Amino acid sequence: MLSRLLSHDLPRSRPLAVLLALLVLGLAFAPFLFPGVKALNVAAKVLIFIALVVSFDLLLGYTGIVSFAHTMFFGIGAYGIAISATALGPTWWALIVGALGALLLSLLLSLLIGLFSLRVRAIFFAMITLAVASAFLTLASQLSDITGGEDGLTFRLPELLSPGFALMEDDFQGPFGPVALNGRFITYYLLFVCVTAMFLVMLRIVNSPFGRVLQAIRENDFRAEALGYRTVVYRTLSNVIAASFATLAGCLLALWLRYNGPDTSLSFEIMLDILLIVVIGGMGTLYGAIIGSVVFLVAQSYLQDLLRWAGALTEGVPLLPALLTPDRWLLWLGLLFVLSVYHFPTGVVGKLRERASLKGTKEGA
Amino acid sequence: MSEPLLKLEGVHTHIGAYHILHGVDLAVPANELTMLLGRNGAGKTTTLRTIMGLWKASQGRITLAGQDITARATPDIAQSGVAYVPENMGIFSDLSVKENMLLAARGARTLDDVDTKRLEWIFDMFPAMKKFWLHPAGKLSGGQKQMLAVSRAIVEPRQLLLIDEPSKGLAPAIIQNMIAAFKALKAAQTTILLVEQNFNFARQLGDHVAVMDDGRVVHSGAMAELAEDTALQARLLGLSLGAHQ
Amino acid sequence: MLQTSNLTVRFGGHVAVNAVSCAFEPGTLTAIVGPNGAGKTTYFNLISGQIKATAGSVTLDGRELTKLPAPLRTRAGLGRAFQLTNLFPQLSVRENVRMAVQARAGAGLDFFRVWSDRKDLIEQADRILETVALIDKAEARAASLPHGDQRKLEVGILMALDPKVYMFDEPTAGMSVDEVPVILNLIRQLKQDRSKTILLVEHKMDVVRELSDRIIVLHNGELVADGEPESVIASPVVQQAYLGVNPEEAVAA
Amino acid sequence: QSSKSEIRIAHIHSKTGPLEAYAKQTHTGLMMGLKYATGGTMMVGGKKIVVIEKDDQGKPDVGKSLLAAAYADDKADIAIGPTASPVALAMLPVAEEYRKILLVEPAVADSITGDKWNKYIFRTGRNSSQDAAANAVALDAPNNVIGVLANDNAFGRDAVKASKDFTKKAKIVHEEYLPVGTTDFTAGLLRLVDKLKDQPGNKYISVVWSGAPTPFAKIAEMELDKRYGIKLATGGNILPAMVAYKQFPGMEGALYYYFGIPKNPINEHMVAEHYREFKQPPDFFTAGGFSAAMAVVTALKKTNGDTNTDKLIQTMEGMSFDTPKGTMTFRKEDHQAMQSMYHFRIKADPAFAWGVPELVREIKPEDMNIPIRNKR
Amino acid sequence: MSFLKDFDWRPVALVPLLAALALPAVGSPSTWLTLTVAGLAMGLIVFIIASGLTLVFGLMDVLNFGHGVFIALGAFVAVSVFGGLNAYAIADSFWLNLVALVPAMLAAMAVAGALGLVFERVIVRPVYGQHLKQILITMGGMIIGEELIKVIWGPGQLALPLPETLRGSFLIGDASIEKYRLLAVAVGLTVFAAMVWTLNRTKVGLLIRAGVQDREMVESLGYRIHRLFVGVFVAGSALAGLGGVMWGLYQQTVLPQMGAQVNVLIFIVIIIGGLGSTLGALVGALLVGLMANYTGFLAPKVALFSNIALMVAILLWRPQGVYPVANR
Ligand SMILES: Nc1ncnc2c1ncn2[C@@H]1O[C@H](COP(=O)(O)OP(=O)(O)OP(=O)(O)O)[C@@H](O)[C@H]1O
Ligand SMILES: Nc1ncnc2c1ncn2[C@@H]1O[C@H](COP(=O)(O)OP(=O)(O)OP(=O)(O)O)[C@@H](O)[C@H]1O
Ligand SMILES: [Mg+2]
Ligand SMILES: [Mg+2]
Repeated sequence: MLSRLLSHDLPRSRPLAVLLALLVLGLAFAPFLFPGVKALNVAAKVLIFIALVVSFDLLLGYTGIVSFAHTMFFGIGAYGIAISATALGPTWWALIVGALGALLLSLLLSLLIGLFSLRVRAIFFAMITLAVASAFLTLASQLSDITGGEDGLTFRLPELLSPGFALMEDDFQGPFGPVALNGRFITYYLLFVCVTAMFLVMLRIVNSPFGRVLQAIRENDFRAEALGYRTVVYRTLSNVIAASFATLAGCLLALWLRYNGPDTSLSFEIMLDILLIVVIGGMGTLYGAIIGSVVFLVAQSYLQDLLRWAGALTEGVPLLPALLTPDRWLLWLGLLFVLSVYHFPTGVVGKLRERASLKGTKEGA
Repeated sequence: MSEPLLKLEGVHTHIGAYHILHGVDLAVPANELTMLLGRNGAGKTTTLRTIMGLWKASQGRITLAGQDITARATPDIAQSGVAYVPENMGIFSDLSVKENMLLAARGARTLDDVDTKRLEWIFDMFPAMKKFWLHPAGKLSGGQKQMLAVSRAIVEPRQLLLIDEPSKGLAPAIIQNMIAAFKALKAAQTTILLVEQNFNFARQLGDHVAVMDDGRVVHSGAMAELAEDTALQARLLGLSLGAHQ
Repeated sequence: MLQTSNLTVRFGGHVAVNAVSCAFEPGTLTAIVGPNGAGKTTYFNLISGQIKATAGSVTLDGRELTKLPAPLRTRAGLGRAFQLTNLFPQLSVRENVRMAVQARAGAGLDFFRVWSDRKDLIEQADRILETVALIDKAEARAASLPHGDQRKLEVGILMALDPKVYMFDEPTAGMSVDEVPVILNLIRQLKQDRSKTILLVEHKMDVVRELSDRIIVLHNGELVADGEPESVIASPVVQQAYLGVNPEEAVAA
Repeated sequence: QSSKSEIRIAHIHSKTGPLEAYAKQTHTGLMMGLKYATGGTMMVGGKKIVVIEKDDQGKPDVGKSLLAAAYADDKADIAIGPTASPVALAMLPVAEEYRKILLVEPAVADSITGDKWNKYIFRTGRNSSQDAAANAVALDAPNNVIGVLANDNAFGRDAVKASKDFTKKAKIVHEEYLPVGTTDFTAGLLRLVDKLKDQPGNKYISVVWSGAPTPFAKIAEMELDKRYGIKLATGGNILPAMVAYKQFPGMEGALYYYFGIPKNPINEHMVAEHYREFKQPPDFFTAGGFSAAMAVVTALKKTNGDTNTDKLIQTMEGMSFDTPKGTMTFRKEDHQAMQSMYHFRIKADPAFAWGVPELVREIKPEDMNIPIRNKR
Repeated sequence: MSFLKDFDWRPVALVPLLAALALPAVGSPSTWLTLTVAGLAMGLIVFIIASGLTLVFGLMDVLNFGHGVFIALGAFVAVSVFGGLNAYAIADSFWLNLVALVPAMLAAMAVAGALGLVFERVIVRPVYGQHLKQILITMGGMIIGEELIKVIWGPGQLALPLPETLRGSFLIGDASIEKYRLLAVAVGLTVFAAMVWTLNRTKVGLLIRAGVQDREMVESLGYRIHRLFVGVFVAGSALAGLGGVMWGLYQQTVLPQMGAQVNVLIFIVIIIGGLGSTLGALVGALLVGLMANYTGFLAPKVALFSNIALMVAILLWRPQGVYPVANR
């Protein structure tokens, strides 16, 4: 049953399975396990990034397309909700209209980009998407009448999802502290359900015959053509599916933040974060998205705290405090980039699976 | 038999987790042509790559003209006078035929520095090289690429040629040219180690022969001997000559 | 029946295939010979759609294919094995063949079933691996196969497509002598199934002589001879331009 | 809820990111100010002041979450910050949700105390209107013809809109908006020159620019003054940015703060302390941070350390407090601190790397008619 | 000469063509001249900062997203050198100014080159041939580099004023030509000539292209491809350092983020140029420079998108850039 749900694409490594189970349970009960606004924010962001990274992995890991325009679709989703909630007010209708509108726009753009990708070669495609993404970012900050420009849009959500809404009068007394059962709590679980569904659907897609063709195209598109697969169609479809998922992830982001601006959903930094998460987790594995998102976002969110602590420890040592201040957290994040590419060439998932298969062959022998 | 120019003693090679060569012993006499035969997967290509330093021998010793080259880097080995024609030909497909040749002529800064007689000789043997001189090498036909790969190895004199299946994909007439060329090279004091599937081709050329199976040399001796002994052929190569020329 | 009429392609100033008109009957094996660079592979490329013709047309059973892109021609029944091995290098041997089986079954656009639920496709792939003697290596990565096995896999993929027209481009090049018969037997079996049209580019004259019903000769992109194997091989153009034999010697042989 | 023995102040600012240098100044100023205001004890009404520093990285979404976390997790009583206007705008509703005070410093956008304002928002920093009004005072003369060059973003457009409101006598003939990050100003300047060069009167290019690269160097290279008699006019800036001013001796404008200008004991103290600690003068944003500290401590002293929000709001509305820039007053209607600005003229002094602004006249709050833009 | 006969003039002709088309649109000839000269000079500065990347990205096929850090580093080194040689920089003699300028350039190139060496060893070496990892790891390197610059020189902007005699403009009628831009033209053309000579007159260019396709084969031919790659990377970084000096002087301020700011711009330039072609990069840079100035004058809103529009248009015309070098 579970195996069916996971499309028979199991973790294939005991430690990996345990790790994944822990993370999923952790996310499922995050409001109770880690009370506090910051912790919940991190957990919600992890969820959103799982959805986003999974969609990108379809493109990168499975189809072998390097695109820098993925945040564009993420941004379209977020702006979709933001703009329609601003224009139509805090109603459910506004959310639906916003999400559908965003999906439609993403569909058109991804079709265009997908078709364009056939004209030019891989690196050129990557660079074009980089340029298009930066143009889109500029456009979003220029159209300030619609998008709020650089200031972005702050908006309200339907009563049920807004922080003011209380499910119960008093806080729920969890084992780790009080948990406010308010609109944020409900929004978190809305996110959790959506992301779980998106993940499972994506898992099914990559394990379908279609997903297999994508992998073949990644390996040798010329050969795939000669077998009778129209790579145009497959690449474009892959682009479209990835874009729609990213758009949905963007919608979720907007629901969670109740704010959206160009830097929040469109910046190149986010694109890099996605790339790094894919690599940390393991390209072309989907499960990597879960591990990568948790590792990266927790690191990103708590690195400054860690450094504050480390800086205090090394006080008096020459030079170190200059490097260990929270102000230089990016230095360490950069180091994380370098080291994770070094040490996890196949990502955490790949590494654990390799180990499992080595053990398997040894036991077999 | 003269002192071998190249000698492999108990060479083992691993590729990743796989153990491919299991103690190869091979002697390649100077100024003669040694054929390396064996069925698919026997380890011929791996042997050549190990000599070239492209895989590292995990055990054993390789000597070239008395010098130990087992641990040397590929460019060093090449610079001591070894040319290599890989199985997949290693054509630089973005570069023109001319540029491919220019790179192979290590001593030359421009093509004016290349011995024109030698070039003419190559053009005679492989007219297509001349015809497509300025074309991107990637656009050549399969056989023409093979010709280019061999041409590169002989554009300058070398003491040792390692050639992996040069005849595949070549038309019979060109094979004849190549046979003549190898004979000429031999006469010009070049030692050749040639991997071949085409036994007919091998028989016309080889002075010596070594047969590999499963990562070892299972037979070595004079070519003439093997060419005569059909039973041995059948045993070593699975060759029933009736089916072939 | 596969037919090319006036098929021509020009690369810059160079005419690689020049107005070749030829028809190939089902149930026959036609060998295509010619010197290196004669245009044999290019001719295949034109038929299977890897490159676009400058002029002329390709028809299969009366259906015009000239304007179709390669994948659609494959679906129309043209199958192709490549001269320079062309596989999915990081996929397993079985997956390489299964991709072809899946293509033939038209299951590529199935999003919501899990691939391994299509047991029939996997079984079919395994049957083909058996026929090309690669079943032992089904799990190996294609890139780690020795050259000869890669050639076999190339042929296996073509078999899996089960097309109306089989185009082999030097299937035995680089294959060891004892393995060659495996491939030749396969081709013979195909011939026995009288419905298949087989085209074979091959430089080994013994193979050509043994298998072919008919030989056509390309030279500088032109069709210069066409006919019974023995008579074509004996013709001076083949003897001189291709085999490089002096006429006197040929008489002596 | 605030009977604890601590007063927790969250300072949320762009410690990292492009505005890092500004944010650092603010924080230095804030800490110096708190120390000064509490006489070095960091205690008010028997309670210890604890500053929690948070880094919004210049990102509105981050700032928003941090503010919520500061109020909820860290139990901050008051928050100060942020550096950038977009971040501030995203934060405003959070203060309202948590019913806690957000003291905005130094984000400038008018809408913070304008249409996006809520009653929990106070601002010690100057707003765009104040900048514009002050500069208008310096530039608004009957015979002046002005072309404006501004950032093509909310900051620039806001500022130009405000300055148009305040320019009554001079004529603004052209507005040129260029994107932040413009690398070649030639084209934009040529457009301005085209519009200005044949105008009668004193011609000015008035620049409202934040971020690097800046257009000042290009204006100097093109020798517009020599060729067309077009002069540059612009407001103050941080010291490294005023290096370019050295090429424009005699240039006039209005600024928010320069360490040599205000004459009062607090400023003297701050300048001396800053020199002592950092071997250099305090800058633009240091003064801002200091003022914010003064505002908070003054209010807390009045409530005797009570951090009850309603009480604080009541206290702060209309409250006057001393700062390095003299006395400021939170206007009751929109909680904007009314403050002096300084009309300056640049002198090239070889002793300083930057162009030194010399005081022409202090522009008192009452000299500027700053409109109330919120919809209270 | 067959070279001239075979040479593809069309992309080069685009530059004068664009300038000619702009004349009627701009109207005033003096404005047009000012814009054109500014655009060409800007193009050459962009070419200098992009030239290193043509080597690294175009020829070596290393997707170096960290190239910008060498640019920033070069600029900051120049600030320090200028600080030390301030007396010469503010002297009223061109030659004395050069005494400050030349060491600043050399020091910037040396420091950037040295960092390039480290960068190649530690960051790039493990990921040759793997584009995705190159992007990430070089991006990581760039972040680290940028932060280290902040540690050393502080997080804020620093002024890098022009040497005295390079300030101001030459006036030709109503048109003005900034003096500094003329210097940029001279330096740019020198860099261009040096690169063309090295890449076309020696085997270096061929070897790099061959090495990218098949390292093993190049080594089998007897070349130490590794040393070559290191050398080229160092050269590319040094050029970026030089570019940083030029760019910093042009802006007269330097910022730790200045490298990241120009990243997309230089990518666009070498993409237009055709990845690895020096001439292509020059053409690309000139087109970008001119386009930015003309659209900036004619329609500032459009200027925001002019680079990207230019790139897309060029790629529709030639999907592999104006002078494709490699089949990538
Ligand atoms: N990269 C690799 N990874 C794993 N195994 C490999 C790799 N390359 C070769 N092998 C294995 O090494 C063995 C020897 O291969 P090799 O290529 O040397 O054979 P060969 O004698 O040259 O065969 P052929 O005649 O087909 O070219 C084979 O079993 C092959 O599967
Ligand atoms: N894409 C192309 N561009 C330019 N020339 C090409 C292209 N493809 C093939 N050619 C040229 O066309 C000619 C025919 O090539 P083709 O590959 O068809 O030869 P072939 O008969 O298959 O030879 P071989 O027996 O060597 O495989 C060759 O001279 C080749 O250089
Ligand atoms: Mg081999
Ligand atoms: Mg061929």
